[in-house]
Amino acid sequence: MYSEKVMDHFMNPRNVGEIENADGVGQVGNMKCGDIMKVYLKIENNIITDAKFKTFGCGAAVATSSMATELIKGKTVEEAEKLTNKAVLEALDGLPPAKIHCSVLAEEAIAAAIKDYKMKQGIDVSDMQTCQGCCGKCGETRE
Amino acid sequence: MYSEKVMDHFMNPRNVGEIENADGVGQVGNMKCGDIMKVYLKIENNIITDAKFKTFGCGAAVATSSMATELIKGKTVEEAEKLTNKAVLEALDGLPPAKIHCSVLAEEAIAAAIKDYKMKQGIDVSDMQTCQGCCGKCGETRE
Amino acid sequence: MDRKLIYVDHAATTYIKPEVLEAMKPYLTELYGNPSSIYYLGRESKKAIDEARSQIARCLGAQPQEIYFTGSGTEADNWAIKGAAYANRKKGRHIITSAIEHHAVLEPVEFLRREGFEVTYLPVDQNGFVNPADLEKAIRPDTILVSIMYANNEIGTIQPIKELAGIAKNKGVIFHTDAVQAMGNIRVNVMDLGVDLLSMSAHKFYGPKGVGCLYVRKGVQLEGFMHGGAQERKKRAGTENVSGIVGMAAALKLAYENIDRYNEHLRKLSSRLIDKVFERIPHVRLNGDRHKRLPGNVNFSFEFIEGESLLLMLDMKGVQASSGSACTSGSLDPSHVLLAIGLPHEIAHGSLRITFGEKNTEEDVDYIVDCLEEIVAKLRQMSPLYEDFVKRNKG
Amino acid sequence: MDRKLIYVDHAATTYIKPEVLEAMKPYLTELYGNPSSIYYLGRESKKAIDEARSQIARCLGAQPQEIYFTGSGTEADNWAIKGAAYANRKKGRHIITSAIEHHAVLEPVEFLRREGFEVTYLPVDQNGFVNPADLEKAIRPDTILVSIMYANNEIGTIQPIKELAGIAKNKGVIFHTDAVQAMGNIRVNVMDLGVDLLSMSAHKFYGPKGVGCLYVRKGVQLEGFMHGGAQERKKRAGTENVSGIVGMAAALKLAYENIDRYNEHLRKLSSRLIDKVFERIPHVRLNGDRHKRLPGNVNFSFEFIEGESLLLMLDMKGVQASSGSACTSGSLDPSHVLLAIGLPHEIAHGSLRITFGEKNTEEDVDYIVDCLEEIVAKLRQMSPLYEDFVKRNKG
Ligand SMILES: Cc1ncc(COP(=O)(O)O)c(C=O)c1O
Ligand SMILES: Cc1ncc(COP(=O)(O)O)c(C=O)c1O
Repeated sequence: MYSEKVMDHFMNPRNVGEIENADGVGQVGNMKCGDIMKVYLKIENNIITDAKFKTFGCGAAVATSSMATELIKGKTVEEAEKLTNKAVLEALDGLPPAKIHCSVLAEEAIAAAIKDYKMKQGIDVSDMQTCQGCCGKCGETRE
Repeated sequence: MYSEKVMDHFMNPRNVGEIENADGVGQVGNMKCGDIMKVYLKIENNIITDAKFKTFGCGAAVATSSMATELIKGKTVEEAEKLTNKAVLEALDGLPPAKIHCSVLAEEAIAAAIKDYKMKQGIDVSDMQTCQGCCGKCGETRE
Repeated sequence: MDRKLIYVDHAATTYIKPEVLEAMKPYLTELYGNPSSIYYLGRESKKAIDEARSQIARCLGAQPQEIYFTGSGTEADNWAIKGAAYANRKKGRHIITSAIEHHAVLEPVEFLRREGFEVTYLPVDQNGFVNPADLEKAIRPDTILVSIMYANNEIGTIQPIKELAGIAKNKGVIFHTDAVQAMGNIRVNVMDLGVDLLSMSAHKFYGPKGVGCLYVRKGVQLEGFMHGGAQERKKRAGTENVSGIVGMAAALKLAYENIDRYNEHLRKLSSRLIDKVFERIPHVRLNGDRHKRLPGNVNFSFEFIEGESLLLMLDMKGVQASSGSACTSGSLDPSHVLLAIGLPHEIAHGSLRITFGEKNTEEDVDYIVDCLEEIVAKLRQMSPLYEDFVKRNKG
Repeated sequence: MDRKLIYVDHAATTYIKPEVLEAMKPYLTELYGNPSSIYYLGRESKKAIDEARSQIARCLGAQPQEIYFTGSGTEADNWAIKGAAYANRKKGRHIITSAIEHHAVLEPVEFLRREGFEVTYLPVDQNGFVNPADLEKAIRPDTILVSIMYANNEIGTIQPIKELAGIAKNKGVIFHTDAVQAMGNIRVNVMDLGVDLLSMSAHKFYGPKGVGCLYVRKGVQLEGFMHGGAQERKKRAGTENVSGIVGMAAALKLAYENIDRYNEHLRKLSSRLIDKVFERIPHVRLNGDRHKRLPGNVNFSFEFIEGESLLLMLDMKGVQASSGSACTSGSLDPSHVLLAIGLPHEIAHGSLRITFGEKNTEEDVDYIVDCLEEIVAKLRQMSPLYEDFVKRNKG
């Protein structure tokens, strides 16, 4: 069902945990969907120096959380904003069709954390969207 | 499917053949039914001294022809007239439900041959019925 | 593979018992005749399915002519429901079922609803029981069919089928029960129960996959479902799966012979698991009734964690178990059964179904408990819901 | 049993080839997981059916997503016909089929007729061929489905499916073909044929009984038939018969690999039988086309004798063959196929179908001819029809 990469990131997830006094925190998903992802970012000089997550969700949700936080560490905020679910998917050697929405979730959790960071910095975020609906739904239309 | 008795009478049918100058000949069944039975009787002093048959039909049709002719040999005409399909069935240790009609056929072929004999003797046969329809049909209602 | 394997998903499927496979073998090899053929090889196959039919009838307390072979439990359910509905639609178009049926019942019912039938779904209480009074009230003059499962596949709840069937009978309504999960665990007797139609599936009681059976009480009107050749007294077409049918009969016979011992074995394992889990893991609930449930069924909800993750981690430790959530089917919804017994979404998502079988041992139970303790802790450490919970309780 | 057995009824069913059974074995024993389960044992089963699906798709020239597993050829036919009719009934309610279809097609069509659909039965010529011009003429604006079998099970006639499917395609009508008899004898390629739906049944090509397959061209609208769980991409519910599916794929692969050699073998036997019978037995006719027929199919009518008697006597000599008449099914009617090609009743009743297989030899043929010569003579001696014929010819 899952690739070896997914299973590795699921069984040995990188970056699990919280960051005390994080510069940005984002949470997406809801209980009806069955997936909730929370991302904590430490950002210094516009560089993401640390990223951690907590996830309630299936194997794919955990693995994408792990991979997505790995991918943005050391990146600039702008680079992290450009992270797409496609990049996460590729880094994980793919996901089963029914699980694509999980990679969207990771993308959105990071976007939400960056939005939170920018708000704290007093940057205008009115043009940034964050997902509120059920993640599977956007996953289906996006992919 | 068939009892041993049936198979014996089918594989080694008794009384196959014709009787030259028979005293009574009867044929029942038709091609639509898939069974035709013809019975020849030799009758002396009201006793059936010989009976032969020819049958086009399934294993049960052949076996009932064989058994029925066996059962009437040596009997009086009146006794032979009383031969029922039930007696033939019992003598054969039964038949599958779909084949019951074959035993009716034998009963009717003998009745037809006796009717023929009586007619030749100038006896009134107006109260004797012979089957003209499809044999399965009467078989179903009789049994 | 040399990995440790502890199979505790017997409600999903069972292996074929060696004796059962042995009984099937001649019909997978030299006795391959088509039962409709009149020659020797055909008659041997015919004899085999006739004997299987009598065997199953004896187990169920039925007549052989009331036993019809199908290609699965799902087919038996489809046939029972659509067949009864179509054959009786002149009398009415109202069907009653329960909220916690298997999809093999719910989907045919939903198909009929789309075709213009009306459906009442009886609710269940927090342990999954249908209330007979609800059935009594739901039956209308135009009700033609009631279908209520014998035992639930997720939470193991055993319904009062005799009482429910009696209510339907009193009102002259056909009663079907999906006994797919009950069979092999409960000594089902159709005369005693008073049901009109009953479905089973061989692979749930150590028989082969791809063969089932529908009991049809004499006199019950049923439209055909599988139309075609004259097999099964013209009621169910298709060349018979001879080896499968023989296997099903052999498996059912074994099951009935050993049912008391088997029940005791399963009950011991289930109790041990329930007791140890409650002792060692906090924030867990048992779904379904503590007692009136299938002896080998245990269904837990672990708060704050999600079912698939739990299953995957159990799998990595060799434990083959199932979740109440339909995660694998691509659906995002949690089990309709858990929602029907009133679980909130976050708890319904974290369920685990363990169903024991013949070969499981107390050591298996202890190993599973060890695994669960470790995995549940690990997943909770990862869970934002648990984080919130801890923070709330601190604050 | 120590009796001599010559099996020449491969159109009724075949034995399972040893290589096929070998491929099935793991899934009858240790790899028993339910393919819907996400753990190791479930994934192994899932992998097995996915591989089987790809294998069958490769053989047929189809995409794996176009292959759906069923519980029999009959189920594939029922699904194709009822599924296409229900999904497209808004467009119209007219269905076209042929007079010589198998009951697995005729009966679902008859069911639909009772449900308010209209049916046109295309006639066939004296060799059993549908005339494409008849199809062309029969298609109406409200025609939604054409179902014409690839090869006939009684007389082996092979229809011009590509041409017939092309006609349906031109008019935008779904085309189904029952390829149950063709499969394994003909290298079927769905792309080349241009059919939308195609049925097969494993036990006709040395696979197991109780498993079939429906090819559904991408985009074809089909209502579900087996409603329930989410198996087969939610299109066909029921726990998969894993060992059966694996066996079907293995059998089909073997069949495709050996098809030319197999055809040659069968053709040689058939020709030998036909030639010798015509040489040695008078008043016999070959039903169906001499050339455009299944390579292993021979269907004779012996005048003046009845089929079941012939079969029984052949059986006593160990020859396992079949009759065109539906004698065993309890029906008194002779085969609808033989009547459709214009045989009078008395000739239709006397038919014999011999269908050769892999293991048959020229010695088998010679033995059969010897038996036939003896038995036909014996039965004619017993036949009142033959008596009449002889007397007529004398007179
Ligand atoms: C209660 C219940 N009904 C019906 C079925 C369907 O049985 P099958 O998948 O064998 O068709 C199952 C199992 O899958 C079940 O648990
Ligand atoms: C042409 C044809 N179609 C359909 C079927 C039905 O297949 P099954 O009996 O395997 O369901 C058969 C054989 O019985 C057949 O010969």
